[in-house]
Amino acid sequence: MQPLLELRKVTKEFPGVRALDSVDLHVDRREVVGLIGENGAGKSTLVKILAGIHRIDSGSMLFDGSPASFRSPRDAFNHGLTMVFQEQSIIPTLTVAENIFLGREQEFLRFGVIDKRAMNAAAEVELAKVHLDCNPATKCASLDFAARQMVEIAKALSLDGRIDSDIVILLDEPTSVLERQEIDLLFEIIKELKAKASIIFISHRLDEVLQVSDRVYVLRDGAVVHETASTEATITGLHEHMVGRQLDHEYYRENKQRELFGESVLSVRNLTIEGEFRNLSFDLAEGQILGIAGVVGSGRESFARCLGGLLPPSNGEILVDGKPVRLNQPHQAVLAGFGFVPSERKSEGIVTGLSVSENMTLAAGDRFSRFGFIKFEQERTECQRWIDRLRIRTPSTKTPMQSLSGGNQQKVVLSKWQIFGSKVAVLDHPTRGIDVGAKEDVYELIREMADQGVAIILLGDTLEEVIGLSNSILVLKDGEVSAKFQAPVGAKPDQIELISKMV
Amino acid sequence: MGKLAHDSVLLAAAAALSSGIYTASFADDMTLAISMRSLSNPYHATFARGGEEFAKSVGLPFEVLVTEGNSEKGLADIRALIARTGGNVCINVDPNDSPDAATIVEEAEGAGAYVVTQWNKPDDLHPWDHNPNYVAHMSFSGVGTSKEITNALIDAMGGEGGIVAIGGILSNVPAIERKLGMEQAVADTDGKVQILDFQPADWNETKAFEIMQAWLTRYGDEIKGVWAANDSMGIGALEALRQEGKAGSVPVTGIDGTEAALSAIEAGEMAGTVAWDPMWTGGMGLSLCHAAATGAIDVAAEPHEHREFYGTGIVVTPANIADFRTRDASFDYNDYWAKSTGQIQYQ
Amino acid sequence: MESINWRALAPIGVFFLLCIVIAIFSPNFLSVSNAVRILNASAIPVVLVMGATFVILMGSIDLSVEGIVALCAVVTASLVLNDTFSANLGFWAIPFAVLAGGIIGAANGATHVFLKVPSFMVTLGIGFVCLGIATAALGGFPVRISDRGFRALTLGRTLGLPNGIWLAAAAVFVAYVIQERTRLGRYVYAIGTDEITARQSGVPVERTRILVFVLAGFFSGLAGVMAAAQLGQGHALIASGRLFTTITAVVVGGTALSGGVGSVLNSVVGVLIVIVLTNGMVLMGVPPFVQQGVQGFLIIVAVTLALDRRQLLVVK
Amino acid sequence: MTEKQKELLRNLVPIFTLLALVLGIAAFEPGFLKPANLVTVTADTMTLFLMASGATFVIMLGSIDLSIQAIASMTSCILAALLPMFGGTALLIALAGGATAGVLSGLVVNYFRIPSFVATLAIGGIMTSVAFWASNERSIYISDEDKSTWLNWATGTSVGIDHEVVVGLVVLATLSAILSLTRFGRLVRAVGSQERAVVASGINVNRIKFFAFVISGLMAGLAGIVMAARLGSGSPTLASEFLLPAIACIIVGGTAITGGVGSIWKTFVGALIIAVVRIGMTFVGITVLAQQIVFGLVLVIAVAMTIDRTKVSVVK
Repeated sequence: MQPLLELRKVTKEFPGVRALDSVDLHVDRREVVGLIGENGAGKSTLVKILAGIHRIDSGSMLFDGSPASFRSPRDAFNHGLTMVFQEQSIIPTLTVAENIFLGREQEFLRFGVIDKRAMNAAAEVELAKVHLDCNPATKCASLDFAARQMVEIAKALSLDGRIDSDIVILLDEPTSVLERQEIDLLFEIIKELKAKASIIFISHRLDEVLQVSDRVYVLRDGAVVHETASTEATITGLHEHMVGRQLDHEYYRENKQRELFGESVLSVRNLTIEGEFRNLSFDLAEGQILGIAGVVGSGRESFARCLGGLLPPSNGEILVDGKPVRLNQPHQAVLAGFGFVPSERKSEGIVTGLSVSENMTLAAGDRFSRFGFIKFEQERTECQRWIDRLRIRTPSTKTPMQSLSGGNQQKVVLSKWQIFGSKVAVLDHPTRGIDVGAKEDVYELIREMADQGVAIILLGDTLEEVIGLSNSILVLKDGEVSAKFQAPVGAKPDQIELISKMV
Repeated sequence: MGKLAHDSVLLAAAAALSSGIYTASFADDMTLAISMRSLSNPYHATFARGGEEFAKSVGLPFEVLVTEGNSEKGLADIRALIARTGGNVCINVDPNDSPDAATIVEEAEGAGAYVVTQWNKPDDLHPWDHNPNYVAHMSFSGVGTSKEITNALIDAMGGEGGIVAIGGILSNVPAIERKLGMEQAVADTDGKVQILDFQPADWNETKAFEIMQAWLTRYGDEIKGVWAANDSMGIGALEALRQEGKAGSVPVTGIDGTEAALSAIEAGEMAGTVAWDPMWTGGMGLSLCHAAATGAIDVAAEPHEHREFYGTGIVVTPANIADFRTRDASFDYNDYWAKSTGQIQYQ
Repeated sequence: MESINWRALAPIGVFFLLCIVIAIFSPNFLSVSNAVRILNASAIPVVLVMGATFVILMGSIDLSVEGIVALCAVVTASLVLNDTFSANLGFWAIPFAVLAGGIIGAANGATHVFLKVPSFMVTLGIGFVCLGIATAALGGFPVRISDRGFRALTLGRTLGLPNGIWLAAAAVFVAYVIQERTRLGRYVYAIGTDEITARQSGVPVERTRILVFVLAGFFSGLAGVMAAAQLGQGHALIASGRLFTTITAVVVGGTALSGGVGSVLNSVVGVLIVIVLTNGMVLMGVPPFVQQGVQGFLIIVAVTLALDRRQLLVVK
Repeated sequence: MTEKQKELLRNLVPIFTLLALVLGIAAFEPGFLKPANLVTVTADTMTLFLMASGATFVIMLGSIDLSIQAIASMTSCILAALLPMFGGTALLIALAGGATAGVLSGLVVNYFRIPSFVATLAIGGIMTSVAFWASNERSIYISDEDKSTWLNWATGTSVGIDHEVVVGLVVLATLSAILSLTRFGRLVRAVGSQERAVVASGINVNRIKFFAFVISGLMAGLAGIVMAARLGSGSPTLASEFLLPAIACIIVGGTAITGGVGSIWKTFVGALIIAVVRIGMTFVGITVLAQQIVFGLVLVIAVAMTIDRTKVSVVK
């Protein structure tokens, strides 16, 4: 049978880089194809070619048997290729229905005026496909992150039934912001969709890729290095194909986990933010890693932001080195010794207009300046040292931040607090949206920080990550601590235990 | 490089555009110029036309400079003109603000250019202290004429009642003088006429319109007359009255003698205005300047009343508007002081 | 049903508060005739903010307001019976003037989009050009309208209210329908909130941007017609001072200059606040030389109370 | 061509634009190139540059300062009023007045979280009232004696160079050093490009903004003093019509109005471009009726050439 979508010897070059090198790839009708690869492997270039943002230099693309070249995401959409982007593409100031049909209001126009009732009714149909129960007239700003992601998916699915040809749905990292339950729901939806559409599924989470895909492609350095049926693949095998080498040591570096800690650094007593979480109390010692588990809405994000000084507490006490500190402003938190790595890296983690070194010394600027004047040479040396140590891939310290990959950006953010010398690192999803190789570097760095005596609070991207990295785990449910687990090497709690306390 | 090519196209476009409106200058002729606030008001537009007429009569190149209300721009333009002509220039200036006159005179003296100033100058700056380059200063008695027009307003009101007064920009010299004249005239009525309120509308029609509206709310029928420091504001107030169907029943006066005000007087909606003679100030200012520069007169030998003098401001009312319309406004460029009404007095 | 967002009503609260304060000092303020006067004075600014709101919702700005209004007022005055030119189109002058506004708006939009120049500079430059043309076309003299019938456009009354108010109301209605019920309106919010995402979703960003400037041009053109009818003439300075009033009104109404947040209805309230403030200044007898200071102070208070700043992560 | 060279070339575009304009004018009128004339033109530009220099910091934050014109007028009044009484101390008082206005803007923006556009517009109104009060509502002359004793540093001439130019260059050097060599300057840039990330890094962003407004107020104050010295008087309307040209020259120089990208020397070049166009039109003899039109068009064309679009993803 003729594949629905086929790429033949597709090559794409950018100045100095061959982003895609003679890629062959096909997607059959009603098939789920997994696509994995490290950042920089060419996934995003491939996605952009499919979306019509980039043109191919050589090779060809066939859709439904005939040559195709999309001019824009819109054009791709009209041909039957729809996608859910990694970066959310929901406009918060518009309603759910308006977002779903953004750019395609034509069918609801009556004498040039939008028939809102018809549009909302049509939106209800799409929302039902993703099992999202919300009023289509609600502004998206009032939805939580996961619900927005569902709206995003509903938007992509709205193509179904609106054109004659078969459709391809491209899901680019759809799960990175979702919690377990929602991921399960999404997989259910994918199964339902398979009856009428083909799906390309891109994810960093190899287990998920194996779970939903029929076939998997592995990209490395712009080329397809491996293609396999999911039933014949293993996570470790795929992983090795992705990084191009054997995994020589354990993923979460449990062999480096500390079991003995230093002095107590942080004491939290009855910390409360009205409507978010209540009466949180715990102690944390130098070198200890405390994982926080909980579903979205459990209060763990607000808790992390509270320690970052971004959400003032309404009640309770925080002591650092036995002294009470106030956390009403981020700069107070920083002075008190907290280093906050936010989950929204692009908007809160890095300053895109600044260079790598300027980002690294952003918090510790006082150390690199005298009477307000920057000591450029000292700054450069110190930053270069960190770049080497953390294997940050950048041409120089002066490179603009936005030209680094996500993983390298995250390393810069972590080094910012290392350079500043924070006593407590608050890591809110530190590995969100970064690839496997970079993840390992981040884990390595977290272990190093612990070794140096930094106390760490970790909100993991996955439960597995939290369990693997932490010394102890606090489970939050509806704003309160529902359980505490110790997690020493060899006696880690299992996921089922944690989940039972989370929901 | 694409970017540069793109830029050069833009530049070429700019050049093509500017060449169309380039006015050639004559190499050795003396240049005559007028400098003033802007061309977008009738008073100054006529002032410039007066200058142009004179330039035509002597066949010399003529230029207009505008300050756009910005003293620094005005000065920079005058400097540029003096630099370009090498000082071979006569300028009839209405300075943006009085202190500017001192700097302008200084520039002219340095380069040997000749200057006549209008309206605004510091009280202690005198042409006779800067012979021969500072030829003369021409003005109108702000206080005196304002008093006259206020009296016309009071007459139209029947000699008593409350008036509201709209002023120009608070710190502006003519605005201050006109307000003073109005207050003196009101004081002379021994309380029969009261100033209900004074508000500055910055010479702006729309502002005057809005202020007048608020006054109608605040004072209603107490308002027996409206005094405005210029015609634009007077027209703005008149339109606010018209909105309420009161145009014509409440007398309004302005100052400047614009066509709009004159027509309103003819229509019985305004009680008066003061007509300056910008054709004369524009033309005669340059003529005097030109005479000094060519040696037709020796300014140093002229008496003070020929160096600082008032022109004639005609108070136009419904009674004399017909005569005013038919008057002979022509004048002889060589009869320099025919329309002078005496040496400028300082308070 | 969605619950009512009380915070969004704050500008109205500020407006009433202001009215009460002024009424305490000056009881005349609350008369029907003054209400009509305030509405009448608001008519032109309201028409102007209709266009400006769309531009600002998009995150751009339009500084050519004064230029377009002046030029369109001159066009209007020149096309009806007047003292300078021999045209006599009567009410047919209106479509020409509004069209002229639209064309200048198109020039704004096209320059902004195709040369990728920030709207701030494009509209500033084009504004100068418009004022220049208005001055040059007339050599500095006003064109005075002698067509009595035409002036009824703002001087006449319908159902007891001046026609200018009805015109402004019609403009608000049209703007509101555009904002809520047309693709253009929805795209404006999408672009103002997140242009890159909007583009990916297939929103024709360039076309929308140009159309919004054209729309703003139409409204400015209409305001020019109204200004000419109200003052009975057209000249280059007829709109001076309108620009900052317009933008202040939009912001006081609660529309964010960063784009995406706000509404044309908010801007109507913003205009009323600004006009009542000017009106109240005179009614309360505030000494002239401190008026600008008091006005500045009150605007800070009004915006502090009226702006829903929780929606704004950063304030620029 | 490497990225670095391209970057350098992009940075030099404003200078090329300036040179092209100067040569273009010289082609019509060679006298323009006389050194004495060039010095005069530069001196005439300095007050504009001084006004714009401080505001560059604010614009780099992504904010805007609309109070600079009112501040400059106010300090001219304070200076002229106090010079006879306090002598040189009046200079310091006037400068302090400018800085105070900046302090107020900073406080209002930070603590009431009002967009700078409205906040500074309002503060500007308050400063105008202060100017009226300080000047007793009229122009105040500065005596020649006071001028030569206390203001020679601003208006005198040494070895053929007008002191305005020297003042301008000192300010250029100082502010450039602050912007590119200090932590504060770097943070201004950071806040302009990604404020939320700077906040999350524990930087007291309010303090950065505060000082940017203070610098802006201070430089506007200095501009007012130099203006007063040049014109020999202080007046509440002394700096009228300076605001938009000042902001225009920041942007013409290539600083992004959205913040994050820019520098002081670019503003310097931008000011020269604006001045050269304005004075050049008089020099070349473009009729005054066309000047405004040409100015508007050249403004748009100049910005189309000078702005660096590579660093800004969305042009608003």
